[in-house]
Amino acid sequence: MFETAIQTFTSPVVLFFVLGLFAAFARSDLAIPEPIAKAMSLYLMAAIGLKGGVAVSKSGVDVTVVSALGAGIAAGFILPFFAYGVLKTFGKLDRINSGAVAAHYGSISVVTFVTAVEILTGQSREPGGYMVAVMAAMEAPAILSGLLLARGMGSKAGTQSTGEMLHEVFTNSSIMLLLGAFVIGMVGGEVGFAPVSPFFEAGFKGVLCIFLLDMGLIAMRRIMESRSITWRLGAIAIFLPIVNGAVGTTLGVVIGLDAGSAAALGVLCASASYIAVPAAMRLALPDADPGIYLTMSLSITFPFNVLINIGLISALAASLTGANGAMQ
Amino acid sequence: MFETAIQTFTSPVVLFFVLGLFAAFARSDLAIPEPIAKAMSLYLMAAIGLKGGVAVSKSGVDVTVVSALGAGIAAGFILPFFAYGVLKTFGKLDRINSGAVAAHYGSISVVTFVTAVEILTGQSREPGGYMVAVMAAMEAPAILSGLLLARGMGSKAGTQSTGEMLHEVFTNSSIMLLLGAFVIGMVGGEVGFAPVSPFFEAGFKGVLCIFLLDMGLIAMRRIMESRSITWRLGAIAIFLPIVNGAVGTTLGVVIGLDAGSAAALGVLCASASYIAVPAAMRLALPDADPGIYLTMSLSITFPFNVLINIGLISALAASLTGANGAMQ
Amino acid sequence: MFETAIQTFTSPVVLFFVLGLFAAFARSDLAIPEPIAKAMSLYLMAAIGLKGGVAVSKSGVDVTVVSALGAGIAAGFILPFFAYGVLKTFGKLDRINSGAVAAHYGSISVVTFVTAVEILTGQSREPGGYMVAVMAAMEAPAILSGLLLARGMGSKAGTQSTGEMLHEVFTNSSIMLLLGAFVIGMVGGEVGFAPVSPFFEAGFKGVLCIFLLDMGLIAMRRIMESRSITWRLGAIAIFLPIVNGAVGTTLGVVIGLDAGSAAALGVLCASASYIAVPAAMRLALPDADPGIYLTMSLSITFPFNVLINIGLISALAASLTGANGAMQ
Amino acid sequence: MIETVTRKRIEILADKALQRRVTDAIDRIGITGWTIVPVTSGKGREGVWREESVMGTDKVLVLTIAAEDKAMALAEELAPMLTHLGFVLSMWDVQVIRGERF
Amino acid sequence: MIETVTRKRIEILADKALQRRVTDAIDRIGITGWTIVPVTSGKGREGVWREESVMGTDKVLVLTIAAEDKAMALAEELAPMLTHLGFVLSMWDVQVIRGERF
Amino acid sequence: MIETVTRKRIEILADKALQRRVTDAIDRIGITGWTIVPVTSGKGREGVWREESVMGTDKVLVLTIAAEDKAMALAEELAPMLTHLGFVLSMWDVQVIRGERF
Ligand SMILES: Nc1ncnc2c1ncn2[C@@H]1O[C@H](COP(=O)(O)O)[C@@H](O)[C@H]1O
Ligand SMILES: Nc1ncnc2c1ncn2[C@@H]1O[C@H](COP(=O)(O)O)[C@@H](O)[C@H]1O
Ligand SMILES: Nc1ncnc2c1ncn2[C@@H]1O[C@H](COP(=O)(O)O)[C@@H](O)[C@H]1O
Ligand code: NA
Ligand code: NA
Ligand code: NA
Repeated sequence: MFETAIQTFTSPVVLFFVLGLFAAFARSDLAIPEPIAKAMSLYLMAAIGLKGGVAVSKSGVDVTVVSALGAGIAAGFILPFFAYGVLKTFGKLDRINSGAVAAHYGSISVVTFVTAVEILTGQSREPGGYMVAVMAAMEAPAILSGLLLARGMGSKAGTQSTGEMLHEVFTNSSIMLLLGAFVIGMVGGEVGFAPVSPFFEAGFKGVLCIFLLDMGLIAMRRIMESRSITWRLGAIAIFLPIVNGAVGTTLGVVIGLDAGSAAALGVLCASASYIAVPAAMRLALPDADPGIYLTMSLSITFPFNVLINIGLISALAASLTGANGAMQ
Repeated sequence: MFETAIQTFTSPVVLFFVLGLFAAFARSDLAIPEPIAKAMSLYLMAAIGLKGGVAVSKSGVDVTVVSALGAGIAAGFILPFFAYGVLKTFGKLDRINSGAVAAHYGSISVVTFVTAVEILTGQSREPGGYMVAVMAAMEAPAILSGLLLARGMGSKAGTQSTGEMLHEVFTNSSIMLLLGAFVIGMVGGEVGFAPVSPFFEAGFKGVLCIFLLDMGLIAMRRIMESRSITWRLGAIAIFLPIVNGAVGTTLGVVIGLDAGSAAALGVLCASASYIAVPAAMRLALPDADPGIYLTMSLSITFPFNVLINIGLISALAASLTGANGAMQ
Repeated sequence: MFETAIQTFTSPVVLFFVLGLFAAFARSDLAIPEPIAKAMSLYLMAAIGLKGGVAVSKSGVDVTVVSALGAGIAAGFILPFFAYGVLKTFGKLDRINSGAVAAHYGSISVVTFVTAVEILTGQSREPGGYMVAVMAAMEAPAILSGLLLARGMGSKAGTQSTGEMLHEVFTNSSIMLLLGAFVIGMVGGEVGFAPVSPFFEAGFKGVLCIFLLDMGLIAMRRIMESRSITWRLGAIAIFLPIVNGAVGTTLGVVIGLDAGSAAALGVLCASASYIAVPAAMRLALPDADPGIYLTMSLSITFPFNVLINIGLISALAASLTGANGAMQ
Repeated sequence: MIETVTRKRIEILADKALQRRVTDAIDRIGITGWTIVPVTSGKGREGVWREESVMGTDKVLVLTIAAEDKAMALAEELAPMLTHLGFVLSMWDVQVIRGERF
Repeated sequence: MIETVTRKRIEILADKALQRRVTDAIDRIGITGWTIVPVTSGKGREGVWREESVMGTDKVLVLTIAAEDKAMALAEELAPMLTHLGFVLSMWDVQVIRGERF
Repeated sequence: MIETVTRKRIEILADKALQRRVTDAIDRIGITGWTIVPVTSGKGREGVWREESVMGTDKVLVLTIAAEDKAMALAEELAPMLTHLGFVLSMWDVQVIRGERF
């Protein structure tokens, strides 16, 4: 545990995130230009998609992969119902906002996943390459559950048809790019990937540093200006990742994943989307308050996951699989 | 032929282009931020210029280089006259638009050239480094021919003087950067290039992937919204690259270029500009309709060249030079 | 001297700067998109900070480092007083503008420093890694001296309190990022740096090329449109870097630095800020004219330093330390 | 002297994600065109927002010029969204040249 | 027909570095909100400027809608800065829907 | 109370490549300044356009404030371009402070 924490806090990726939090807290005017932030998020999607596709083209699709995919998709559909209950009762949110927030927590955060892969790899527990496919498969289901919950049975006039909604979910820019790059990686394989690997692989961690710097800035600024976050919602934004992370990790171990991959599944369940799902919600649930769902997922859950929860999940996965602690 | 097609369609560069076409067709909101797209085009110009300059600094300037330059420049001046005739008669365009479109087809597309170099290199037919110089030399002549054709003999009052026009052509940002980087590459040579090669060389193909993703998005969106393209113009946008490509390749073989370089000359003749020439036309022929020239060159000719015509030209060059098919 | 000049003018970094100057002079429309220019400046700050931090984590802090830091900070505080005198008397500027300009010349230009390191390394006189720490330490002191000079004793109502001012200086985005990355480099050390080095180290010189291209464009456009620069101010913008450079180099030799590090200290003293200090001045001295301070530092002093003065300073350092000429 | 006619200029601040709802309304009413002006941040009753394209919090200003009757029809059409989605609409009289175009 | 009320629309061109001085003044006077529109270059008595974010020469357009009395109070408050710091202010009457909001 | 004077505010939507034709006209007529506001997309009789800086399809909004006579002279000067090059011009009265500046 302690070594893990040390490792987490000497990783430049995490340190740049902390620098971002600090700079915003100190009211520095440091800011990454908007188009650069957007481009970095597209780059990270394309790179992770490619990498996952190449990995699957090498490993092929076996029973482990299929069961991991099944577990991920099931979790994506089911976890929002639990989250919705907690948000509506303990969190005192209305139906629409509860559904919107639940969708975020059921879906996944690509950057949290990527950071976890960094950290797990540093602990010699690199997750299987197919976990990227699991991640991609987990983006959308929670959006559907969340919308179902938010809209209830009798969906109002003026809202979108289910067809429109599905169209928007699957043409969402980050999902499109992640899946597209995944397919390109699978088609091109390692040979096709080689010439583009200096760009997509060698540069990856550096871009991640700067992206996390920006996320740190935005997360801290957002919480400092937030008006909509009660202590109840703050508590839920810590509670859900702990519970979902434990559930996901256990599920991973039960279906027979190795410690690294089970931890990755745990991190996927624990993470809350702040790129793909907010974009979908702006369209599908424009009445939901971004001041709630973005602040919870980006400003509270994301830092909690990066700084603390990934370490906890990794330790849990290790103890459940009987692997000894970090850095064996 | 068949192997070539397979190779083309497993190259990540081409696959990202196809992803762009597909995403736009599916009405995804995927988009590369404007400043990033512009920066990538500048990067590609600088990188290709540098590379060409370094290549010429190594190889020196011999008879082959001079005759390739001569052939390219001559083609740049002459091809627009042929294109103009076709556009005016079969295409039913007026004088101004015919001249503007003719300038695009006489000039070259840097990205088509670069993609062709990728594909040809994959077929063990890497074109000579001096072909970059030929490309640079072919950017401007067609602009002059096109303007001459568009303006006819009695140029109207209020239009620019020839001096202004030449100034605008040669200070055009892409021409300036391409030529400037070429000179820097020649002056610095391989020794000067070494320290910047990780940036300009290792990253090149990855940037090209993302740039082509964007071009795919823009090309498809443009044609889906186009109002000015008749079937006649569509046919011309396929016909011209076939004819010009065959002419250019044959010309290359006649003046004694190797198969790869002859194919590269063919691709240069076949390609239609969509960066430098449109910029020049906005200034010099503001009455011409970008809805015609951009849609033809970017949305029809460019995909046709990348997906099909480069393969055809390569096969033609191989058969004309007596080299056997792909991948000997 | 002559070889040094040759070397300077075959470095791609310098050649891209010259290309920028030339393109702007030829009234080309070449321009780097704003968000890209800003991102490159942030990248350069982060990269140089990281590198410096890693260097200090390796070398540790010894007497040389401490005395170099002391000398740099002292120079930063004192040089503005000399500059202020020259600007007020010979330059005929008012108090506010004299103070503002003096702050720029007392502080440092990161890009000039980085270019000097490139050139010095090419002459086998690489400065010590701790000089980055000296550079970081020299950013702020001159701002304080300059404000003191500009505001005189009786600071007017409506201006900021000293507390606000210090806050703004230390939360200034470039100072924050440079220092933050420095700390991250020190904490992470070489092991932490390794995974991000392809991004921050391999890409560095290429980014520097494009950034200098942009600075060349901006510097030349600015001077061509300038209305506020008299011949007196132009002369001062050449005179100050010569004097400050000589003073700094001598100081470096006196406190026992090697030739490269002494030259680096000279370059720091000679260089004038055009990123951090202008940003601070817009806030702290909004009445000062950016048309004066930016044109002097960016359009005159910066090209003079890059193209000529770095060579002079390097030669001075060599002769003072008894090292023979370039490229021993 | 050149002849000018009076038209209404309408500017609507809307979420970028919902921009199409506004422009579709403009098209539906038969106004000839619209232009999008970027905006980068703002403050209202619901606090501060900033353009954060990664998270999709961006807004835009949709500007359109139309004859008075169409302008009023547009305002009528958009009114529910104004209250509902936090859009801001303002309009005023402007002089234009070539009034037949608008 | 939908009801509109008349408000003042005020636009202030200011240095980005000093944007907060303007928005703080808006907040102080009790106007409900403001929106920032980017600008990229311009020319005035002091010559040409261009957005150069590296050097911090950027400007912005601050736009705010308010009742007449608050608008005049804002103009009064900003007047010294206009002369002093080269800001440009213009204002005019606009019709808005849901006037209670402004 | 602070004194304001009435001036014309003119906004011209033009191709970025041809921006200089507009600003040169402004300078020629002796108006003291102008400011460029970016725009990102639009729709008119000739269909949709989008800012695509690689291909140079960008447009800009040129805004300038001037006394009525100069404003009319500018409109007169630009009228041919409006028809010819598809520019859009609108103008209206605004109140400004420090009217001697415009
Ligand atoms: N009085 C105002 N003047 C200008 N812009 C406003 C005003 N009120 C609101 N806005 C803009 O509209 C957005 C949404 O407003 P609100 O729904 O009140 O939070 C704000 O963030 C501002 O960008
Ligand atoms: N008459 C005008 N119309 C529009 N913008 C102006 C005008 N005068 C000045 N500006 C803007 O205000 C800035 C500062 O003006 P100045 O202080 O006169 O240099 C200029 O660079 C322009 O962007
Ligand atoms: N009625 C309008 N309101 C606002 N902008 C317009 C209007 N009509 C045209 N425009 C703008 O002017 C551009 C050129 O118009 P057009 O020449 O009609 O295609 C359009 O793409 C829009 O950006
Ligand atoms: Na989750
Ligand atoms: Na061609
Ligand atoms: Na200095």
